Amino acid sequence: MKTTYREAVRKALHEALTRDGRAFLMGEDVGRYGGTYACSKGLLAEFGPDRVRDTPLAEGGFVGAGIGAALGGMRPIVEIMTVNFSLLALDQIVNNAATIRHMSGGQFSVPLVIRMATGAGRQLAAQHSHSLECWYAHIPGIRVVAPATIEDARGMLWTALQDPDPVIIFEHATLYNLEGDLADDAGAVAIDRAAVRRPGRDVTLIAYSANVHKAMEAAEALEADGISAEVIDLRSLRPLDDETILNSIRRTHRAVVVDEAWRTGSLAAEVSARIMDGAFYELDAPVARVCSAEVPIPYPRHLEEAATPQPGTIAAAAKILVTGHG
Amino acid sequence: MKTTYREAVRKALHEALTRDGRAFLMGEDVGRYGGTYACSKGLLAEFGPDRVRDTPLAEGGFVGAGIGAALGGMRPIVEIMTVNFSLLALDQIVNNAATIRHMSGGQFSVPLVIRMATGAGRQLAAQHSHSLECWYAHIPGIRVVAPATIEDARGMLWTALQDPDPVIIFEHATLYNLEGDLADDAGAVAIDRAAVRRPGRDVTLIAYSANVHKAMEAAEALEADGISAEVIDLRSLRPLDDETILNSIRRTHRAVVVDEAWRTGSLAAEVSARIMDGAFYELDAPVARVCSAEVPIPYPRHLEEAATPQPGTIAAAAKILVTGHG
Amino acid sequence: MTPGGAKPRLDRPHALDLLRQMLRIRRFEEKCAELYGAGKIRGFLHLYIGEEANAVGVIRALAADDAIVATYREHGHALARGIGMRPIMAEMYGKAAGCSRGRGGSMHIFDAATRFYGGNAIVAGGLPLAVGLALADKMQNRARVTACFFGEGAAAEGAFHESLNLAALWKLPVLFVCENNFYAMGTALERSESQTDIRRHAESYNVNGAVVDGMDVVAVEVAATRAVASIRESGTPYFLENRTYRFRAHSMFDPELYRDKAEVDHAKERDPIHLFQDWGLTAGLLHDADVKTIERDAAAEIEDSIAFAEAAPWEPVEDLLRDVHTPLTAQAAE
Amino acid sequence: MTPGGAKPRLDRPHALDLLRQMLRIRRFEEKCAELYGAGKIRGFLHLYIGEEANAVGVIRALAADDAIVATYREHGHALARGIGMRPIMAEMYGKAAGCSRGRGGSMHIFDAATRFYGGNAIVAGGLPLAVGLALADKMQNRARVTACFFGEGAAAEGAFHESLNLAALWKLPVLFVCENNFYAMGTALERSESQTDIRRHAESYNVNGAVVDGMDVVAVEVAATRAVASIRESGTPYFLENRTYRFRAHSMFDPELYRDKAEVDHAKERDPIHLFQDWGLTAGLLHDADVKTIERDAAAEIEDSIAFAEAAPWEPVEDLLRDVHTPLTAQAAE
Ligand SMILES: Cc1ncc(C[n+]2csc(CCOP(=O)(O)OP(=O)(O)O)c2C)c(N)n1
Ligand SMILES: Cc1ncc(C[n+]2csc(CCOP(=O)(O)OP(=O)(O)O)c2C)c(N)n1
Ligand SMILES: [Mg+2]
Ligand SMILES: [Mg+2]
Repeated sequence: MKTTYREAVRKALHEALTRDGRAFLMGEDVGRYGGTYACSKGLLAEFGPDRVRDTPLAEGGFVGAGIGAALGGMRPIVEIMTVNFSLLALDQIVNNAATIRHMSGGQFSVPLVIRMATGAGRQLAAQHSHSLECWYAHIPGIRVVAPATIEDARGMLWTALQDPDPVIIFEHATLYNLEGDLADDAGAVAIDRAAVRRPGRDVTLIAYSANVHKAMEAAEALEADGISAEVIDLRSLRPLDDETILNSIRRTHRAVVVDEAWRTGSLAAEVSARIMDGAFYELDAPVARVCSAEVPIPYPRHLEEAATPQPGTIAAAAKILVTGHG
Repeated sequence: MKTTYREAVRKALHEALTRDGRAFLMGEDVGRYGGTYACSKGLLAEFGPDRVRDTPLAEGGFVGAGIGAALGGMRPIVEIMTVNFSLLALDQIVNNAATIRHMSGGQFSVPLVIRMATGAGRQLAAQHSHSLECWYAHIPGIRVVAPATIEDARGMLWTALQDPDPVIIFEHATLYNLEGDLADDAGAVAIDRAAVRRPGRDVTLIAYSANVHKAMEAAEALEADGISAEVIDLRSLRPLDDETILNSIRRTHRAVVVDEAWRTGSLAAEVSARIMDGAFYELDAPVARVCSAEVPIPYPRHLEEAATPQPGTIAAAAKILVTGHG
Repeated sequence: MTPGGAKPRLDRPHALDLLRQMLRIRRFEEKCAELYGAGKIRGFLHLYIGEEANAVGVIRALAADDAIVATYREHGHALARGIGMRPIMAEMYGKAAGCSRGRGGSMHIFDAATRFYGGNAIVAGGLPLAVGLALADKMQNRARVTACFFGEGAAAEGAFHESLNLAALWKLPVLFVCENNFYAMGTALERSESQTDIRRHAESYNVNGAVVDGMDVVAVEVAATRAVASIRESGTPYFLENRTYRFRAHSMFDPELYRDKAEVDHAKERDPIHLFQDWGLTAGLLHDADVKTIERDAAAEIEDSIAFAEAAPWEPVEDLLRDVHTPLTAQAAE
Repeated sequence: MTPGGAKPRLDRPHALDLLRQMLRIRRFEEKCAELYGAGKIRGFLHLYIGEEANAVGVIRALAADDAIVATYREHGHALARGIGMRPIMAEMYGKAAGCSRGRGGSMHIFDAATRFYGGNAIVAGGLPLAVGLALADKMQNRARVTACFFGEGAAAEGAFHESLNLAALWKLPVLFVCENNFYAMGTALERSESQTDIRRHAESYNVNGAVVDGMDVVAVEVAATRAVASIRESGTPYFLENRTYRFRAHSMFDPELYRDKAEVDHAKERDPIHLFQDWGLTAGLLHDADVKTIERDAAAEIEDSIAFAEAAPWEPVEDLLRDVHTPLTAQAAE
């Protein structure tokens, strides 16, 4: 069946609301507006305003309320419109969602799912283009996933909803229009493992979310240059699937980590450090990182493109690793 | 002159308020209470309630007001009581303080200094023991420093205040009682370079803030085992001083990075990745990281100690690097 | 003493219970201060001494299946709620027998059995949780109330505003209890709020409320009972501002530079325990012997809890990573 | 039309200016919508069409050295403030000749010369900035006002609460202008605020305020003039709630599922430009020829700004890292 990433998200939400009476969706404009990215269009009509709940502009408040509702036996799916606004809810996520289980000595779990759009690429400038997945991946007590494909957009939510602890789902805003096939019986998928999206021999390109597609493009370009690139889609950002990453490095001996976050303190740094930890003696060259430039994302397209990872820059970094020159 | 870290901070604040009429201190309990850590004791009496300004509990509000006041020509020194509460102000820091210069095309600068206490070690449990310096070090547009010594506590503030852009100063809460000597004429210090606190040949221990002292202890213990450890105090967390780090690695060929943050996504990961970038072929062993365990910090002392870096664990990691075994 | 002047009809068991609850909180905390000095309790310790009437009066008005969200100053609430003094004391020690398995300490008392959701050390951080707990009740058609305690300092936080609005907008059964002790650490109310009449804020969200003498346990209980009845009937939130006073320092680190001893002494003249005890004795509802018994029982209970905490083992370091995530077994059992 | 019924005395230049300002904003934005369709403007584009009376009326009441803090829906404010249409249009294009050197785009118009502090795309994110700007003025004994514009949706954010309280507590010269267009994206006021009478909130901080017909430019100017006078006299903040309506979609991505065309059409009957123009014509203050001239001038100005933006060069990619930090030369010059 031909479909889109957006439609896959919508189907996943529909399934959640249908199968679990405790599940409800809440966030800014998820109801009447149909979701900023139209992911919840039609759900209000079907499930009513209690279960498809429009919230006021109060990110800290309604995320905290989601945590409380989870403590109270519900299975809230809280949509934060974008990662940019999630900063207003970060205290609730760090200090309540992620810690209540521990602080209570294991008495309470917080079965909460938070979804948010992330990333640059739509010329939305400095306040609306953040990629802060790395911050969330830093927090013990939560799980962080990033569906890059239509299957994962369709399948990760249900699995996340079964988790007794908080799960954060990052949807890159440029992916919603992604088109592709989805099996009619597509459903829940495992969320703890990375996936090899393309096998290769000479270098491993490690990415997540929208950048998986850029890495795939880069791999194709490299192929034309006679370089065989493996592409890993991290899928789970916390915990990271070291095994899949290290297995690949043991075969290719070289890695490029792609991350739309600013380079310093990116998740790419963590992946690089883990490869150092786990496969140092396997490496034929230092791990390369292709990240965003250290600048608030500028509005004009040519500058935004220059600031963020692109297939060309990924391929160039890989080529240098493999051939020693660009 | 014998003094304390706390007193050095107080002197620095006193100097700022004395020398720059545009400077003022604002934050929760900086005035009547004298500062949660007593760093501003006596300043209210000397400079009055306008310039030593107690704020309501409203971290986002008063940090944002600090940004506005900086735009309006003042030189605010905003104290956020601890990094734990800074999450409530993170939106203002990321989306305004760090970006206004860029978004305005260079028309406006934000000469703001934010000070905050950070870190674990006082049995304050899961919500009051964060070490989120790595998050701040991720943000383009701000400078981040961490004074580990009495000289730096005394001297970094004035330099930070001269910076036309936002500077964040992290003071580890366990340092305030640190005693030591301070030259009578001690004053401003450069804030952009790391410092070699102890020279060594076999391994480089890289740390910042309170953990510099733990690394120094570890170095002494290693000395007794015949291992010569160099200790680097990062001092500036953003930008990182690659040169000092890489120069050291080129001599010792081994590094242990110490960071009180949770391991995944710590600043230690960034330092490790940079060593990979810049000195891969110089390394005799993979860079080791000694960080906090991936658990919200527990209250009991023995568990808190087990969760955070200690001289013993640092020394052990270094020993394995140098000798191949513990 | 109460707004109307006269006490509502209290029977003897009721009066005894009010006194007993307040006294055992007081004596428990006095002992905690000692234990802090002795290094048995570490970290932050925020005493409730002087404010006991609030927890005792409000919590008596709650049903067993109502929920409580409290702050770092929550020993009184935990004891009044009926969490055992043994697990509370063990928690203060950081022992694995503590109610939060020792992981939380003084600021993070949790108890599933009594629906006690912490012990939150972020000022105003608990308010959104209370809103969510009430939302869960409403969505599941349960007639439960969630009582949320916080200080007047919390009223300046954005979370206060967002939570009051959500609770009012969605008509949720939350009892907001603002324990106004007139200081947030060293910051006096008038230096933190442009509007020192905090209930006016509640009104601005169309939330009903009342101001109560938080040194008068009976007045608190009467007001809270009314409030809870109003919530159960209307399903909408209610706001209590309890005017009270903290007799001790904010925490064990506070040199109290910001207020005069005279002011504190003046406030102590309205010690909630003395007020109630004197009234009870005068009214003939309580007798000197009762007070003695209560004191003796409290002392015994405290000694017992200390013995328990002292004897309890430390959690093994190997268990460090426990309770970050819910183990699979617990998941299956759910 | 105005609360009192009659218009205050306007002279002809004044009336001409009000109409001119509103019309050039309207025509500018209509053109921007076209340019968006043509791919010349990208990112988010939030039109102010229908709300022009607010920026025009309020900003006329400000002095040249007063400050403005606005939102992502700020083209009208920028134009009314006197920032040139050429640098604004170039900014919309993302050209280096833009007022923010093209880095910001539609949502981030900044201008030091007119003290225009953005263009803030985080809802309620500008309020604390306005408080701080006013604090700087107060501490430096400058009699300036900071006007802060935001939507009614922003009133639910914690930043609103914290900012109002700080401004009132510290007695700061802030003019808060809530442009209540009754929707925050697709969320109607009554689904976002338990208290739909937003001024009631301001009152709860002891901030004086007024409700204004935001479709009546003269009423807005009168109210703003009064508000600014009150601020300059008292040094304390003031709150205006301007009731208005957004005629277009929230942004170019909004399918407007949440409101009926009939509702929009009804609101359009009170188009601020028509209302004022009709009144002016009837009152004999304006003549048909004036309208024609204004329209012609606006069209010419817009064409000129487009030509300017089209001809302006892109910033070279090599300059990508500019303006993250203040260069040392600028520091020395300060
Ligand atoms: C968000 C946040 N900011 C600051 C603190 C530090 N702090 C702890 S208690 C306190 C005072 C709170 O006062 P109030 O709400 O009146 O409660 P009280 O302590 O008087 O019971 C402060 C500032 C904190 N814990 N959380
Ligand atoms: C903190 C935050 N949350 C959400 C958004 C997304 N968003 C942008 S505008 C808007 C609606 C704001 O409504 P209102 O304040 O009434 O202003 P209006 O757009 O009607 O002028 C929303 C939800 C945002 N920019 N910032
Ligand atoms: Mg208080
Ligand atoms: Mg609006």
